[in-house]
Amino acid sequence: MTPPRAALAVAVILALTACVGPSRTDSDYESKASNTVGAAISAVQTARVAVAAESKGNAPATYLSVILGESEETLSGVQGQFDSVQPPSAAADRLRTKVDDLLTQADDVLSQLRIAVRRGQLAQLPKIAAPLVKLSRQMDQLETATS
Amino acid sequence: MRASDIMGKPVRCRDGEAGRVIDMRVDTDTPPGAEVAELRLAGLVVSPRRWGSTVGYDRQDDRGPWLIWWIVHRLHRSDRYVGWDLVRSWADGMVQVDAAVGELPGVPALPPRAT
Amino acid sequence: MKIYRPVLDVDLHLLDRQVVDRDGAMVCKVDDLEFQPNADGEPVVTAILAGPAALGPRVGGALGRWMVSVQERLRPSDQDGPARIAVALVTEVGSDIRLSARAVELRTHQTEAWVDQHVISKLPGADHEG
Amino acid sequence: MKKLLGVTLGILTAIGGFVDIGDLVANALVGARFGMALAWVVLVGVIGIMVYGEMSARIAAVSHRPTFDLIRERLGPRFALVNLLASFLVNMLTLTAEIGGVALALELATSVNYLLWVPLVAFLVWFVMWRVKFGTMENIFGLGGLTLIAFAVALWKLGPDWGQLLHQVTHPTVPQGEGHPTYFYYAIALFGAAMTPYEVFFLSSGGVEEKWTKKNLTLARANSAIGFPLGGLLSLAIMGCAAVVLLPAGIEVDSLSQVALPGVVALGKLGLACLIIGMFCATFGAALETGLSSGYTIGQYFGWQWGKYVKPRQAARFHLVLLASVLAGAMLVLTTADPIKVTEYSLVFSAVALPLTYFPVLIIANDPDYMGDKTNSRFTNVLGLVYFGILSVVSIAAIPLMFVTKAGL
Repeated sequence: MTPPRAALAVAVILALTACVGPSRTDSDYESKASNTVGAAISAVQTARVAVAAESKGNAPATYLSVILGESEETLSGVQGQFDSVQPPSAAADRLRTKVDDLLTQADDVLSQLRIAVRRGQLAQLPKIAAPLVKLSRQMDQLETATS
Repeated sequence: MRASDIMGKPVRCRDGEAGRVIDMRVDTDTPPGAEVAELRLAGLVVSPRRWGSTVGYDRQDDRGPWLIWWIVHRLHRSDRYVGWDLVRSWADGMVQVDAAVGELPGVPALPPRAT
Repeated sequence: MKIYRPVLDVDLHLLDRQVVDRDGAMVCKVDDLEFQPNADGEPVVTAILAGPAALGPRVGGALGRWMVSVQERLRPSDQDGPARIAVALVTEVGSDIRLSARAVELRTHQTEAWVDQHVISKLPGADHEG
Repeated sequence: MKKLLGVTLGILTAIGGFVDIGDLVANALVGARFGMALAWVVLVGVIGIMVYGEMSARIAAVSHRPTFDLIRERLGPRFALVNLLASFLVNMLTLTAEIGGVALALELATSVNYLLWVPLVAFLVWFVMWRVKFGTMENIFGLGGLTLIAFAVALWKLGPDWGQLLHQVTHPTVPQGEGHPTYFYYAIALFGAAMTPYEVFFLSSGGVEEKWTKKNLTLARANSAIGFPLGGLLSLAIMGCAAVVLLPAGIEVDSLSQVALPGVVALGKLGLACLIIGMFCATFGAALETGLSSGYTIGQYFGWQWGKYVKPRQAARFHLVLLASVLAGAMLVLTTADPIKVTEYSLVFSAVALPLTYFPVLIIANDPDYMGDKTNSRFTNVLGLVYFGILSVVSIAAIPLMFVTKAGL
């Protein structure tokens, strides 16, 4: 019964190799963009829901700092992965700038949130998080456009 | 001699291979004169197939799950029993039997466990 | 010796069964069996063989050979081949195989004793009932 | 009265013990991606673990022989060794995931990075296996895991459209944007979470540890017959919470903090406290069970003295394996491999290894040599055989699906 062992090896490889590989065609690049934006949306929304819960006095600071820190990591992680992909055409270049622009803005907001929480300035959070509403809407549009 | 010297070894009859040894049957009675029982080698269970023998369904009466029992039985329906008295040698990883494949009887069913 | 059956099939009823000592402590598995001719020259089970040196050949392949060679390397120089448990010590052949001896008296206990002596006994609370 | 207490205690521990890092992650992840469209898998899985859990418990109670002991008798030393290697690796992967889970739970409570908790967690896991009595161990963490009921409370407090949720359960559809391969890949992960092999190793060895006899059979049956379904409901509650809060928000679960998020939204600080305690106990309990299982499987293959019912010095090799496994698990977590990813893989490989564990159980449960008059009823055999079919299909499909879906991407 070698399968389980072979499979285990495979899994390790899968786990180590990043899921975003090279891309040859525009459509391929687009689907990668769409995946990236999808992951980014998840991170942004996580932050929004967490902050909303806090503003109802529902979430302790320790928990917030963990979940916001993780969202930030996720976001910068997927952005880094996406940027490492070689855009195949001029159209792809434009898409790349669009995605990067959105992700950078969102990443910036998440960082501010994380900093504020760890400084204990919980009252500020809703104000800092405000731009996320617009950003996540734009991301949604971009995702639907690319998928 | 170890069990592993016989188990799994090919069985060569006068007219060719009868399969491999999938089990060794021992008598457990106390021989006249002796005061303790001895596990005396009585014969070999020989099969062209190995799969399913350790499951034990091939020599047992009807036992569930019926489907598995049925499959194992079909796999092992051509199993043969070789009385130890017929074994000429078990040298160099091969059991030589003093009989033709056709003469070998089927495997006697295992008597159930007494409690 | 309680056996409950007029005949046994070695692979079904003996090989790979758990061997248990007179107090119910686990001793080893029946890794192999030793046959020797009796007065009438018929092969009779004379001992249970245990340990890598007995299991290795049955596992076969590179792994099996490795097991045997490891045992060869680690065994005390005065011992050869696998550990033997004389069939005379067997009191019952059931869903496990019971001995009249105690586990610690048998050669099969060597590795256990070594690990206990060099690792486990050094840790605090090793005598504490789990 | 005392007996009644025993039953309740057993059931409660069964509920708490049912959920581990695998169930936490898989159910939340699936709920956030597919809503309740995979709830049926939990049902199938729970029935499966009930059927085979009952068999292995009965085998342990009647023949006093745990599962792996018999795997070698029925598969022979060679195949059983391959089985041992596979089972041990999968179990190691699960142990790693559980240790990571405990550390993550502590991070949620303290916001101290989980990696810093790993050494302490590893030590505690080892210490409990080394020192704490089997029964005590079972009860403490089983009962602690019960606080996960907060998920059920949270779902109720969120006041979802129950009719619509139920409709998703009864009329499962693959949501758009998700392919069928992904759907079935996660179905397999969920199934693996419900039927993880270590549960059987642990259940049967535990029966021997606690010196079960035929008398305990009714008790054992009651525990699994009531405890496992309730544990399944708990899993569904986790899935439901994710389906109600995370799915609409477009959140994909990739951390334990997100698993807890719906609880926080619905129940606030108190809810979070319960969830963290629950997650801690559930994963810690499972870390113990997988840790012990690694010792059980190896010890039972080679016929060593194993178990916590004797002094560690009398089961030296067994305790050496426990020590080594926990160390190895901790090391693996410290490689900073994402515990959530490790969990997902551990689930898929559990699914692959399922038949290796469950086939021998089915055979032995029918063998009068071991079971006397307590062999499987025809009903159990039909169920057992049907499930063996399912297990085999799942096992074969798991790896190809992992490739096709790039592990659920």
